[in-house]
Amino acid sequence: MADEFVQAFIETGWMLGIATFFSIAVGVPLGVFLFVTSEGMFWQNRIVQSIAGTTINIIRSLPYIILLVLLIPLAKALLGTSTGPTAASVSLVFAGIPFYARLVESALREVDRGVIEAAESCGASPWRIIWDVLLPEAKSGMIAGLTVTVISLLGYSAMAGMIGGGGIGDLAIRYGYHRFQQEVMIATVIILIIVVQLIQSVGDRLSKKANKMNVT
Amino acid sequence: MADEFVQAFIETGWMLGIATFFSIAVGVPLGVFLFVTSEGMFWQNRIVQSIAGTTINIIRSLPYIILLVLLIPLAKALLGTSTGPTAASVSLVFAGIPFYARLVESALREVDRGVIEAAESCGASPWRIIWDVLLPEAKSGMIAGLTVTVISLLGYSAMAGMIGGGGIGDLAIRYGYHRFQQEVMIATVIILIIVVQLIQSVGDRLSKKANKMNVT
Amino acid sequence: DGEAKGETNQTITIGATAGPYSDQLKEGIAPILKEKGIKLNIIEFHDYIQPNNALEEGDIDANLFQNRLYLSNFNEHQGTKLTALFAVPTAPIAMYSKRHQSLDDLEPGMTISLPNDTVNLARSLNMLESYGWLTVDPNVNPITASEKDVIDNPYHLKLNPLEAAATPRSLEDADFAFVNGNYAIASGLKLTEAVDVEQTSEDFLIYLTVREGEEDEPFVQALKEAYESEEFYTYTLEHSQGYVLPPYQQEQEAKK
Amino acid sequence: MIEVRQVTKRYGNVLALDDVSVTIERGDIFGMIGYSGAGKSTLLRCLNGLEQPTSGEVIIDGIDITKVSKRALRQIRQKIGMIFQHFHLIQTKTVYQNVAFSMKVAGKSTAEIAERVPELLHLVGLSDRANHYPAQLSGGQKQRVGIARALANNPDILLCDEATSALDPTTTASILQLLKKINEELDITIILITHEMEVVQTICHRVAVMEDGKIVEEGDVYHIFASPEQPLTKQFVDTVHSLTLPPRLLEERTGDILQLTFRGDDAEQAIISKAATRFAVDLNILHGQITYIQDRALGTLIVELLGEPKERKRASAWLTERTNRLEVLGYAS
Amino acid sequence: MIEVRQVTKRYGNVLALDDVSVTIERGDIFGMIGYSGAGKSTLLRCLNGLEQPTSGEVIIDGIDITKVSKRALRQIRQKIGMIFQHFHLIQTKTVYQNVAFSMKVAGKSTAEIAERVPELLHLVGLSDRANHYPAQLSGGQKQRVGIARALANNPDILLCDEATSALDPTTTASILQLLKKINEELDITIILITHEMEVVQTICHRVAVMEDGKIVEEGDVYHIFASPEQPLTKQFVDTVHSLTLPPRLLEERTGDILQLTFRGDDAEQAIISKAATRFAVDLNILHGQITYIQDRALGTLIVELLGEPKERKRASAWLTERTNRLEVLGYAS
Ligand SMILES: Nc1ncnc2c1ncn2[C@@H]1O[C@H](COP(=O)(O)OP(=O)(O)OP(=O)(O)O)[C@@H](O)[C@H]1O
Ligand SMILES: Nc1ncnc2c1ncn2[C@@H]1O[C@H](COP(=O)(O)OP(=O)(O)OP(=O)(O)O)[C@@H](O)[C@H]1O
Ligand SMILES: [Mg+2]
Ligand SMILES: [Mg+2]
Repeated sequence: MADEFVQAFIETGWMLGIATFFSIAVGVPLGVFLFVTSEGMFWQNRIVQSIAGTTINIIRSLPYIILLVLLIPLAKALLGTSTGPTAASVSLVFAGIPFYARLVESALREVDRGVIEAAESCGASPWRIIWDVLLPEAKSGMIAGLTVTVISLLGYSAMAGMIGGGGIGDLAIRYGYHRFQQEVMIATVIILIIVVQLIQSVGDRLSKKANKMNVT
Repeated sequence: MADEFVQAFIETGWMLGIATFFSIAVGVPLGVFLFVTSEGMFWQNRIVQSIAGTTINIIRSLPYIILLVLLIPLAKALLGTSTGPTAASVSLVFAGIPFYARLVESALREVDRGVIEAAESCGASPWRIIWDVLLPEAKSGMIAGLTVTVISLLGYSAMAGMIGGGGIGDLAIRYGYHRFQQEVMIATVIILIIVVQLIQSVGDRLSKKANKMNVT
Repeated sequence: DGEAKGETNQTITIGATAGPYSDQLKEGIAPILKEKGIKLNIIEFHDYIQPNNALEEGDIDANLFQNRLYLSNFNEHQGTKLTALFAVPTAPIAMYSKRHQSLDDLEPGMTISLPNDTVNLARSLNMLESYGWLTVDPNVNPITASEKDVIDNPYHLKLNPLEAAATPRSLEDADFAFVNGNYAIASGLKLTEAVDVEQTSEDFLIYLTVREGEEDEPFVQALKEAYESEEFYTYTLEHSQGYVLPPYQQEQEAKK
Repeated sequence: MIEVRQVTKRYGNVLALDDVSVTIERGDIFGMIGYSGAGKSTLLRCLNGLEQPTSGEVIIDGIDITKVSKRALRQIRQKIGMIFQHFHLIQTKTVYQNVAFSMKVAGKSTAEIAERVPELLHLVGLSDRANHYPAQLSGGQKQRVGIARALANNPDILLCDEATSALDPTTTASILQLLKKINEELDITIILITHEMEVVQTICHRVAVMEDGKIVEEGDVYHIFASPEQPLTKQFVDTVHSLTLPPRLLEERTGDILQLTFRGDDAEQAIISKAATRFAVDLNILHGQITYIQDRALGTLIVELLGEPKERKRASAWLTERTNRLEVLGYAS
Repeated sequence: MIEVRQVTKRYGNVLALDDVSVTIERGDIFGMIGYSGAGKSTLLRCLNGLEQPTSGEVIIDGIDITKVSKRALRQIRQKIGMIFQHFHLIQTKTVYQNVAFSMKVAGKSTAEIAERVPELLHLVGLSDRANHYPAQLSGGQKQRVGIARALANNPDILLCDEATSALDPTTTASILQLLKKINEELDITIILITHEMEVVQTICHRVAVMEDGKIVEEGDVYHIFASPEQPLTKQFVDTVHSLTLPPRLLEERTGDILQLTFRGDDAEQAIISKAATRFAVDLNILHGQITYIQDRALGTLIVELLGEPKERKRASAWLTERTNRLEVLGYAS
């Protein structure tokens, strides 16, 4: 059983790692895009904005189980296999990106307009403003959002068992739920709690560090 | 079949309604609590804060399916039944509260310290500051967070079918997925998309209205 | 698809649902194959569709979770070409109750939990119909019948389809609950305490399934030999009490 | 009475307040001036407990507010109004609601609030903006909301952190007038940080000069303006009494250049004209300034003394006797 | 050259700018004064396109910036520095990085940045704060970072929205000196909103007075100070040349009270002493102020004229001829 825990742990780490990576790599640009095309911002564009928003909403509207199933062909096409943790991470990626993009968007909304204007008044290009003003200023909120995202993805990853994804959550479901083995359930839940505590406290620390409003 | 859609729609509405209600009713105070007991705030208390934070993390660390199962006894105790949409909403409530509490907490972190200080300098009591400063100032961010929460809960509610919760997502899974009725799948997905679009646009509008930084 | 199968037949990848069938593979079959130098790689699914898709796609070599009726229905709808090879020891579905001792306790308005997956829901409805408690539309495929297809419910029974693993958990709540054998055993219910046990027909036995055309592959033979072995029979007697035995094991039983 | 005793405040390795002690009497208008970064805001924030000193005591009416319970501190704060350097208005409340907020805090009834808020807004000239949000206001308008808010509860003590720095001169004058009035009529103690020496001159009774976290000079305003001791104080006073002659003038002049400083009643004497009649000299006023601080004149004149050397000398001596200070900036060439 | 042509800006039902036209020449230091809420910040923000006018044109060096492409506008903005009323520093960047940011925007190399930023920080007296974050700075320190940032790219035009309002008099003076210097040496056009008339007086060449979204008076600073036409302008000028005598003085006086205004070279004449020698009168200077605006003297004196009625009359007449303006505030009782 210890072996299985180790393996499950590795599988979870793998799935979360991939999903987190893409959530950041795609979710951040998408969130920025949603923000900078919104009303009053430099790339204001109602049509493009609502297309992006709607696409996100469409993906967001699919319950994770359905998303998992719908994306099997994609996983197959991309990876050559439709089962296993890597295949499961395809759907986690798709769940994570729009979720995180929305949180990035809200974090950006909290950036002081005056600071953006100050950058504009220097003649800064939109890219420069995004890179040097929006992202740093929203970083603290974005990290807090990432914490929420990763923990949610951890929860979703438990369902990856539907397509043989494995992982800690799956272990809990297979043994604790399907086999009524309370001890496994408890053990996995304890592991999950520790992992979540870890994610949360690392997230809190980084978020606080990124916030320069209350430095001393 | 139309009947079933109507019923599923009502079930979803019912589950989401209950879950949203409690997410706000408990999640907001909890988020506020997390914030005001954090470092530098008026009820700063490291121990109490970390107990609350850990409790939230524990609930957050349970994958929704496990939460659903674990809470069956509670549903039974509270409602006298462990199946059906109302019973399913018990776990949605438990999923929604800590999720939303975290988002409320991040929204509160964006409130300008200076404004809180100004209220403190008037001699305002913590309650007064919470009620008249923190909540209004963070309202816009909190609404954006609620939008994310409700859409996530909608996704979770699809799994409520596990304990006979019903709802649109369950319809999609049972008929569209298990019984290969593509039309049902498509129809439910379209309904879900519309519902999500609606939630998002109402959320966006309210959030924007609550933000008085860019009024004209 | 040769890769998954393993060119040297050293590894067999097999998909199974979490529970008795993956357990019997892991604990009963894998050790036997290991002696022959074959590694059995078990992937656990908790779903009834993905294992077939994975098999069709070549991600796995075989799967073990379904009966023949379900498979033919699946092949028909999904256009897959999968074939059922041989049955394995199968846990029968049964009706349990914490409140009632016999079928005679029937009263109008009682609630009954049933597994919500296609096959087991149909099986449960089938049993209810056999008690004369309700009537299912004769025009629907008996293998995909759902609670919506009940055309006559004279006792106004409340049918409550739940996720299969949730049915034993609903016993506190419902008057009767249909519980799949595997979940009954896992959750500590005894088949002998059931109000009624399904007279499992051959159609409802769980079959080892492979892709069409691979019936004679060496790995299939290896699996078949393992299942038919004496060792596995002993395992079955020890670990799978109350299971419905497949024909080859019934022979072994007869021999004893 | 406010007594600050040996207060020190440290931020990391920045010593914002360095052993500051100062006493402010009830009914005083107390000015605080000093370089940017000297610690003025920090000291002010210690006075209502927004900043907890690293060490030292802040005693208000006999109570050390660094030690009292939070509840007691809140009670005390309700009687201390504060105007912030950066306004700190509640963004999601209208002008009206922002002002009403501090009254609600003090437990005022809705009726009272409905009566007083329009009055306050009228006082600061924002009656027509009652329903605007802070984001819709100009800088000065925001500051005036802050002023109205601070005055709402008729505080005993008013802390002003550059309360008029965003206001035009006319509005500033009227706000100062208002402060002076409430100080006189209601005996409110006002502590006022400012960068404008005119503000100090116009309404302060006493003034403290801060530098590097320390109070380097403190005293009666007239005294500080008339005889600043510290170089920093001199600098600041000079900014209002700056009598730098354009170099061109000094070059072109043919007579002696004298700088005369008058204090108090000297200023009201006809010294210039008397000197002109008494001696055979002409006195040409090149530059000068006479101001009244707390109703007492304080003046500086730069005059050119024209005439025969002998007469000039006599006049000079005569003037030296009769003025507070006479400095020769240049002799006739 | 900057030309604002019939610019109107409307926020909802607030008319922030009402058909404003004004021309600012290259190399000018142009002051803008006016009540709080008059529209000064809005007008300034129109000059670099931060605010899009509801109607009208803003032409900078021949280009109407309300019409150009975003890219072109960015190019133009790199040559326009702006100091904000509320600083608007990037909270997550240090002082150094905030200043470096605007140089990076203009495509300056790292080496150039590493050389110039410390130079700029030294100029504004913040060398020791290079690695502090804005939240660690006092109000005036933040403002100085804003100033350094605006100057970083050697702009052609510098827009200052109350750039010195949070600064102490000494720092203000040194910043003004700095502005004057860069204006003279580099021919930078500076547009400057201020509430401090001394600032206008010290460095501006021209000044515009705004009221209710309109420019009500505009002209050469000396001219505006010497002969303000609009009541608002008079008010503002009076705040620096305010010669209100304490009532006590007026009551106690026995002679005529005259207010004399000198302009230009009058001020340099020995009028007071000449009058005293020429007529049998004594002239007692009660109040007065002489300032030099753009090296020309502008003075006001309130004198008490003592002597026989007849002599007083003659002296009065003589003085009237020789001064710019003579006003009798009170006759001998
Ligand atoms: N976003 C807005 N919505 C509504 N009104 C606004 C907005 N921004 C500015 N105003 C109004 O426009 C007018 C001009 O504002 P502006 O900021 O230009 O004034 P100002 O002359 O700079 O004043 P101050 O000296 O107080 O800074 C003010 O009456 C202000 O209330
Ligand atoms: N949170 C902080 N962390 C580090 N240093 C700080 C912090 N707050 C203030 N300081 C420093 O403390 C000193 C005093 O600041 P304070 O705000 O009291 O100055 P001030 O006299 O009000 O200046 P100003 O006139 O510019 O407003 C400054 O040098 C400032 O940089
Ligand atoms: Mg300060
Ligand atoms: Mg302004």
